[in-house]
Amino acid sequence: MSEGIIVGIVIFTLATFLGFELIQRVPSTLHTPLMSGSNAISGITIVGALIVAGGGFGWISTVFGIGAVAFAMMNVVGGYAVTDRMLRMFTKDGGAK
Amino acid sequence: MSEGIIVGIVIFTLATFLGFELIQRVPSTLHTPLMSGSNAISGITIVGALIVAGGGFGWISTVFGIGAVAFAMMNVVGGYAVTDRMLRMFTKDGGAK
Amino acid sequence: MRIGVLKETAPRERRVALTPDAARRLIKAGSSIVVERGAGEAASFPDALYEEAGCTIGDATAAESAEVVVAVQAPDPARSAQLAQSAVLVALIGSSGLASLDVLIERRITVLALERVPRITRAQSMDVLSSQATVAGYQAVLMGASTLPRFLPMLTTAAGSIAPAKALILGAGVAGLQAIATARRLGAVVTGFDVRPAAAEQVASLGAKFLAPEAVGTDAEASGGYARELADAAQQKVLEAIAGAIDAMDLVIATAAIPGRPAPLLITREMVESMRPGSVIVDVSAETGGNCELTVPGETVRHAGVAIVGPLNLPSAMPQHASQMFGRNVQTLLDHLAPKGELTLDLDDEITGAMCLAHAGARRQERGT
Amino acid sequence: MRIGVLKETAPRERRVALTPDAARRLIKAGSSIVVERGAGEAASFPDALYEEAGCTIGDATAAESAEVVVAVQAPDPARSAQLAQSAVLVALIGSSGLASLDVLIERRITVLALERVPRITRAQSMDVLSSQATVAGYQAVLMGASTLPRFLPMLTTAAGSIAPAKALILGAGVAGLQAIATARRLGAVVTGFDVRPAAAEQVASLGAKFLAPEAVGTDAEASGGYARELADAAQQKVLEAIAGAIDAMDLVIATAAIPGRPAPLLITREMVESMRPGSVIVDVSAETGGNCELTVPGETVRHAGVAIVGPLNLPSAMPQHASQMFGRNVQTLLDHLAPKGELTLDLDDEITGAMCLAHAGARRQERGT
Amino acid sequence: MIPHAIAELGYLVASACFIVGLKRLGSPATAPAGNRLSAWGMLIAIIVTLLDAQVLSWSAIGIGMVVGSAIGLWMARTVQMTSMPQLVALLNGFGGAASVLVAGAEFLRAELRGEAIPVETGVVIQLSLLIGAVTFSGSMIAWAKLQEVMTGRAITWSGQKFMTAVIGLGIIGLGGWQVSTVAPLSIAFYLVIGLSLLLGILLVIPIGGADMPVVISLLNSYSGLAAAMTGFVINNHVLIVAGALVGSSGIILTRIMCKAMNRSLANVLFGAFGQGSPAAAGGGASSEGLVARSVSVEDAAVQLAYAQQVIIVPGYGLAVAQAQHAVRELADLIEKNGGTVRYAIHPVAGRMPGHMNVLLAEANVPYEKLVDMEDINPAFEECDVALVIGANDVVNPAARSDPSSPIYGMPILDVDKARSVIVMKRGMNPGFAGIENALFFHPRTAMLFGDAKGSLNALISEIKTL
Amino acid sequence: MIPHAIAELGYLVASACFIVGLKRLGSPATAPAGNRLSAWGMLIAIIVTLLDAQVLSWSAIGIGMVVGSAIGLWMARTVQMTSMPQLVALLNGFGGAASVLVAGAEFLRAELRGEAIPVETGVVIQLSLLIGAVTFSGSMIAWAKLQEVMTGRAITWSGQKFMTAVIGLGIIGLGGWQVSTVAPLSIAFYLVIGLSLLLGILLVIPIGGADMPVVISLLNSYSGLAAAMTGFVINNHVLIVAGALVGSSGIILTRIMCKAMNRSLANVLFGAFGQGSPAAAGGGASSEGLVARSVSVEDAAVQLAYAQQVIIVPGYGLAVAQAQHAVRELADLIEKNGGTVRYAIHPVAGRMPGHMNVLLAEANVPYEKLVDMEDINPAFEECDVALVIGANDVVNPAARSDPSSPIYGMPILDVDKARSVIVMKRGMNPGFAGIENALFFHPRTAMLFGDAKGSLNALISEIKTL
Ligand SMILES: NC(=O)c1ccc[n+]([C@@H]2O[C@H](COP(=O)([O-])OP(=O)(O)OC[C@H]3O[C@@H](n4cnc5c(N)ncnc54)[C@H](OP(=O)(O)O)[C@@H]3O)[C@@H](O)[C@H]2O)c1
Ligand SMILES: NC(=O)c1ccc[n+]([C@@H]2O[C@H](COP(=O)([O-])OP(=O)(O)OC[C@H]3O[C@@H](n4cnc5c(N)ncnc54)[C@H](OP(=O)(O)O)[C@@H]3O)[C@@H](O)[C@H]2O)c1
Ligand SMILES: NC(=O)c1ccc[n+]([C@@H]2O[C@H](COP(=O)([O-])OP(=O)(O)OC[C@H]3O[C@@H](n4cnc5c(N)ncnc54)[C@H](O)[C@@H]3O)[C@@H](O)[C@H]2O)c1
Ligand SMILES: NC(=O)c1ccc[n+]([C@@H]2O[C@H](COP(=O)([O-])OP(=O)(O)OC[C@H]3O[C@@H](n4cnc5c(N)ncnc54)[C@H](O)[C@@H]3O)[C@@H](O)[C@H]2O)c1
Repeated sequence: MSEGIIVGIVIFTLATFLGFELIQRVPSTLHTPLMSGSNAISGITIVGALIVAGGGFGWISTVFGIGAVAFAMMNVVGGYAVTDRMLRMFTKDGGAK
Repeated sequence: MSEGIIVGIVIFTLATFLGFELIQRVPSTLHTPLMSGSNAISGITIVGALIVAGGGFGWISTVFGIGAVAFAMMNVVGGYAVTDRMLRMFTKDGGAK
Repeated sequence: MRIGVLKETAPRERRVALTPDAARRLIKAGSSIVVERGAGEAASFPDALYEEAGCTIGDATAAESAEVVVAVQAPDPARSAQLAQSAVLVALIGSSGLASLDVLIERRITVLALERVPRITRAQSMDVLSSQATVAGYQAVLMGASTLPRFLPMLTTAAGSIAPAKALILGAGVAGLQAIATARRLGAVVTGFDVRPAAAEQVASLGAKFLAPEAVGTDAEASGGYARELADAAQQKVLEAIAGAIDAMDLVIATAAIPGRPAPLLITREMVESMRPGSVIVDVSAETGGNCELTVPGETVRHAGVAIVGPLNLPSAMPQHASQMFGRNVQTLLDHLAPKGELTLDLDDEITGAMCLAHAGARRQERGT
Repeated sequence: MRIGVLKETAPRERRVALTPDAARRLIKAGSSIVVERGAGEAASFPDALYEEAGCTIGDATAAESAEVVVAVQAPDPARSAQLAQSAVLVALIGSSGLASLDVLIERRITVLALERVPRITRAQSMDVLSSQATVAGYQAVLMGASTLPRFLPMLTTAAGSIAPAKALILGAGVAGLQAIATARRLGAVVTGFDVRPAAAEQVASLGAKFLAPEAVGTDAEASGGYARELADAAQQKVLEAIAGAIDAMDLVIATAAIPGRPAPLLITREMVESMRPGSVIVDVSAETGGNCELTVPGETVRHAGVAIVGPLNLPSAMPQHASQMFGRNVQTLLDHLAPKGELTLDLDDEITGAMCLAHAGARRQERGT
Repeated sequence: MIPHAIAELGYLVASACFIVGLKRLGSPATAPAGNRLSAWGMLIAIIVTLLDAQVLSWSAIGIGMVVGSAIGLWMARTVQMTSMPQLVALLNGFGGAASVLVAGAEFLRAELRGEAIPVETGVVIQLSLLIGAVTFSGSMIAWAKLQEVMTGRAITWSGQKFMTAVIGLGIIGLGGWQVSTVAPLSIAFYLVIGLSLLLGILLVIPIGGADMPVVISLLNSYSGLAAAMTGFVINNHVLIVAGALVGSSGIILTRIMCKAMNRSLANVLFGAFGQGSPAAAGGGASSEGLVARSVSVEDAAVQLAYAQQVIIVPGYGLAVAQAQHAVRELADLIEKNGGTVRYAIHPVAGRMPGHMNVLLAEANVPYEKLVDMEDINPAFEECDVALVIGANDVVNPAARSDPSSPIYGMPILDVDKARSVIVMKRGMNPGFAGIENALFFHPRTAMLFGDAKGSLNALISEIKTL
Repeated sequence: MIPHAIAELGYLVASACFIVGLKRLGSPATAPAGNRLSAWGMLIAIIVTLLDAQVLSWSAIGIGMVVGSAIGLWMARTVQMTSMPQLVALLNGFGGAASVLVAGAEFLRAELRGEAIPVETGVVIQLSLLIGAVTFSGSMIAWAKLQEVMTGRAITWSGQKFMTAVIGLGIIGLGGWQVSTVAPLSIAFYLVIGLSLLLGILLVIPIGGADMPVVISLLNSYSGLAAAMTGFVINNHVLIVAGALVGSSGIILTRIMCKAMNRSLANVLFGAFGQGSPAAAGGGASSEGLVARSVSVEDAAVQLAYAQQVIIVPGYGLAVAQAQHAVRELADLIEKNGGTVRYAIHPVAGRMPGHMNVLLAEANVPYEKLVDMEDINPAFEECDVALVIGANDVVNPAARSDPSSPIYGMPILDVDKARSVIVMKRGMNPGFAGIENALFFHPRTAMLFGDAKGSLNALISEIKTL
């Protein structure tokens, strides 16, 4: 098994534990924003997409790449934007607490 | 900068974040046990010590190694044992809560 | 409809059947009201207030000649004879009122007895028994507390510690519960007693202890939450239960009653003698004979250092609010009788029917059932 | 020491200077006690209880001839003449007692006036003014509440809602504070008033509102937390403050007093007339002239629908506990006078000195300072 | 081109941004900042990538990015608040799709070049295809259900479970095959994608509309895993970190959401099969008729903590539970959180005239907070939460509506007009009048069962932790 | 010899054990299990290492392990509970020493072979030498102070700060020199170690004995860092993970402990210089004469939460604060935690006879819990905490002891006999009698300043979180 994969697994494990700890108790008003916020983060695939699309490994890859970039970008941009919108309206009333 | 170091840094960062999250609020009765418990963990240097001591890279290393192993071992064994003792007595009364 | 408010003539009666406030509401609903001069004086409702409210102040005859005549207690036979033919009389008839009943029937007057308002949630706002019992329960405790040579609350002072007084409330009906609440307010340690099983929870709901008579059985509860008379065996159990507790009590408020029957006997002479000198018994049921063997209605007798107070017409001791509540009851009743300001007697109505003692010259039902 | 307990002769006086309980403690400390026959009757302490406690029951002379004679109120001159030569008399002397003072001096009797116990923390357990004022404050509210034709507490019922009664307590001393506490217990909305700045916090500490007279100034407070008489200007301010609030009140308890002076006038005729019919004023200070212009000591007068009660000797309305506290005060005082059971009069003692009106045939100090 | 080390560190910074950002998203005060921070992280990651990776065809990238951003932004802007959840589902699906495409591209590249695919790479490629595809199709269904493109109700048929199982096995089998035969197999490749898509659909279809939020949160966690797998495929740490973060935190969030809706994750996922769990029933209350909806203490607490106008309706039950002090404490707490609390006192609440007054006076509730029926009734429309504590007859709408009812004609408190109602009772027993109460089955009513005092204390400590 | 991959995974498992174990250590219920888990992790790590690393000289290892384990076990067994903190300090020091030795060995190996040391390796070696050495010497000092081998009081002298700074710079300089000149430099090496040891001493010496626990916790966090650095040196992930965990969680723990002792980390580390912070004063109260010791809400809360016998002494202040309901709530809470609560009512507490009765009755405190002075006074000896709320004169020992006092001879509540006393007041103002109260300066007395109601509510929510 290549060193790379192993390192990957170590990192993956740590990040997973971290993820479990990060979020403890969330008022239900925040459930949706939190969900879409972390969803936006999962748009990190954009990195992969860019590498593939930019790599120019033949047309299929490129086509796939462009698609991937587009999708990922929607996820990223849309995700952050909409989360921000939710939160802004939320801070109006709930912000009191 | 070697790949190894970079990976190390990544891992280090993640573990550090994790450490920050792991412990939230601790009743003061647990402060000492927790301290000595985590202290025992820091005895992980034993791994390094073993490698050095066992490596047979000339006598100095070995001497150092033996010392290292001894020290680390004290830290590990002593640490876990004493923590266990504290906790056992603690569970008697505090366990109620 | 034209309503006449009579000035009470009975001794000790300081209440009035309609307060200016209640009158105002009725007038808004389209009625006209004649108030006998000085009807509200004793309850500190001077005539002026009635006039403000839009009533006309008249003499006795003016009030008597109204279409609907309201009073707290039924007018005596003489007065009853003055009422207009086939008018409607709304008042507490009680046993004292029976004397006038024949006269009233003979004048074809419709007699609505306030004490007969059914005990249903809907009718509670017309239930003068409830409202007046509330006043009675509160007053009884005040009376007891000021007669008692002791403090009710616990007091830790430089001059020694005062233990809280122990109070026992017999009968946890409306009056009884109110007495419990008031006694607790004043800091007494309160125990409640009743034969109705439901009462236990109600007493506890006021934070007081409940003294359970062993195995009186559920048959003690009749319709509408009233109690019925007990079989001798049960009665014996009840007496034992009370005897077992009463000797430790400083203040006893007895409110036990059974509609249409003399009040049950709950406190015997022996019990009184078992109590500490200085203790006080207030027998709210004095009017119906009293729960205590030694009670003399209308007087305070002392026996073996124990004072036994037998108040009559307790609500009149607090005429202003007693009248206010009485008036509100009467007003809601009248609203019920005359939905759109015009009197429409429907004797099949659950409430009106139950209240009606006499109508169109005929006596409608046996009393006390 | 030999202690004699007199039976009170003053009208309306139902208290007794030593209760069986207090007597027991003294006897344990080595004293012997003679109790005049029936001394405790009125306070529901029958002679039997005293005998149980180890006292001997005797006739008047037996009690009078004791070494130390205790009474609630100073014996009248005739009785004073019966006391043994150079005995010690412990009682409330007050203004009424002054009549007997010369006789007592002439008999070289040491007179210790209970009302002169200094207002220091140490002496609080001997302070009958405090203990009796406590009773008075509590009784005053009960009296007011049962005179009032209204409820004190708020009540939401099927017969309409009853607003809580508004009570104003004038003078936030011991009696006043106790009155505030009791009125609040009964559910009234209470406002307290006093000229001593310190009173504001004390009233608030009972959860009541404080009505602050604007700028009376701190000079109103004298030593021992007593108040002193006010300059006219200040007095004017006080009256304005009260006038501004009193018209909304249902119950007023007036306890304002200034030691050795007639009670300050706080309620004028106009104020009374500004109040609603049915309201009640209880003037606890009636004995010293009353805080209300219309007060008639010992009577209940009605003016413009307002009842003004002028009770005398309120503590006697609750003789059992009043005596118990009084007795405890006297007992601690006697323990103080006779540390090891034997009387040792030390007139330089902060407490004894302050109390002593006459000793060895000589009057010791001017009264009322 | 920048030295790879720098790129790695850049990615590390990005990861840190995600971590901190995600944490901040967890509490109202810090959430907006948190979101912005993680957005920065994303930007850094993208820039680093563009500098690091040897980009040959900028055009391709350009097109993709412009199109993607444009559409994304447009959607985010135009969607109205009510349909936020759908949007999240949609975007989530896209994330999954992206993973599939990336993994796919890697696969195809290998195929194109006729390269062999090392076992471990093979495994992770299969995984990211599977998870990505499931996420995609699943999210699409979720979206469709919420958008009411298709029915929101649970769709089930016999043999559904079996079918799902078969497909699952099929995918595993194909995956295994591909991995073992190191050379790329297009059939396997396309079949895996196809079957995974199908699997996603099968997993979400049988779940009722009410549970969609939970499902979406779960799918969100999947999309994180997918990203992480992609990270393994292209051996990139930031993907692994970010992916794993989303994956695990997503699970936690899902659990929290389930708890808030007081149902177990299992019964969300198989709710449609294992019918009739309280909330499931609650979801379909209106359709299935008279079933009272019970609510968890946590949810009730959140509701009260954020409510502006609260009206407390005490009844005999409050007295029985002797909970007067607890209720006052709760009221104080709500007011500390900026809400206003009043008590609606019904004339006949309790068992004696003034029963409630006595109780509340004992707990020192200021008189001015006790409001009579006539005066409070109009206020119910504006009130966020009406908290009915052990009251029953006095809030029974039958008194208004049902002439046959024994209490018909008695004036009652118009609790049912409130925006939401929480009723505290021990069970479904009737009150004094002994009649059923329609209020308890009102869609806006939630029942908090248990002794009033206990429930109140639970609420209090719960609110304090919020 | 096992394949390295397996070893790596073994290490990963170990890391996981540490993570979960550490988390569990955080709450009483799970702590023992947590500790055992992390012990298992350690065992795994050791075994994996022995299997993985090509061990040539088992003997060396054997000796070290046997000796180390034996001593460690012996110490752990024999130490008595009171001197636990010392022991922890000692062990912690050993951990640091080990790091130094390992890093040292690596350095010496390179030197021996005349190999060059790559920059990054150089850096991490320097770091682990520095941190390890500081941990070691610092811990030793801490141990000495607690063991009273040397005075526990803060030792300071002018120019101390300066000296520390110089040494710090020296270390950095030498380190930099070593790193830059790639070839190993023994002088630099030994100097760095020596100076670092000195630095450790200098950092801990000026800190007072009372603050040692905090310092130890900080050093513990250092030893974690040292381990992590060692991990970099020998490029081993489990060391990095475990080390970093301990490092960061140690910091958090330190902060928590500071909070519990309500002082800032800064003022622990430089407390000795910046004298007179409340707790520092508290520490030396007795020596410095009349300084009241103030206590943090957190500490008071813990005290009350675990107390068996609590006596509450209400006074006028309770009335002024109108805190009667809060006090009752607190009492209920304590009883829920299994303690018993009684109220000691002094005859003249408050400003009117029966003042306290009125208040507590209002809050529905059952009468039987109110105990008269004569009856409660003997009980104070057995009571764990006497909670004095706004009382002053009635608990003033002067009444017993000081004939010159105006209240001499008045019977008082013997609060000063209690095992510990917490007094709630707004400030140091006298009471009605206007005299100072020696109770407040009693060694067992802690003052909780602030309005009684506020403090009580703070206590309540604090206890609830425990
Ligand atoms: N006010 C008066 O003067 C008076 C006098 C006599 C009769 N009434 C009648 O009493 C009724 C008063 O209405 P209401 O709404 O106040 O009370 P209610 O209608 O009697 O309902 C009380 C409810 O409280 C619940 N409950 C009982 N104990 C509880 C506990 N420990 N914790 C939580 N819930 C508890 C019961 O349901 P669960 O058992 O399911 O918990 C019950 O349904 C009216 O019908 C009125 O006519 C009034
Ligand atoms: N019981 C009676 O009948 C009566 C009558 C008259 C006088 N007295 C006298 O009153 C005294 C009673 O003794 P005590 O111990 O009850 O009271 P105290 O000696 O008067 O002391 C009360 C203490 O409470 C503190 N305090 C005030 N407000 C507070 C708040 N909001 N929160 C927290 N603390 C507050 C004050 O200190 P801070 O200002 O520093 O907070 C003050 O030192 C005795 O001397 C007694 O003789 C009693
Ligand atoms: N639903 C309504 O509208 C409504 C209105 C008012 C009262 N009520 C209910 O009616 C019931 C009785 O009310 P009430 O006060 O007018 O009754 P009441 O005045 O006729 O009797 C007072 C109490 O005496 C008790 N009693 C009778 N015999 C006794 C005995 N031998 N020993 C001890 N106690 C005895 C009765 O149980 C009753 O509780 C109460 O439960 C009350 O809650 C209902
Ligand atoms: N330390 C002790 O041992 C001790 C014991 C008992 C009482 N005290 C204190 O002594 C003080 C007075 O006690 P008291 O009740 O015997 O006093 P009091 O009976 O002589 O007077 C009653 C109250 O009337 C008030 N008053 C006088 N003139 C007034 C006016 N013009 N307007 C309004 N109010 C007026 C006084 O301020 C006093 O508060 C109180 O503060 C009490 O706390 C102290």
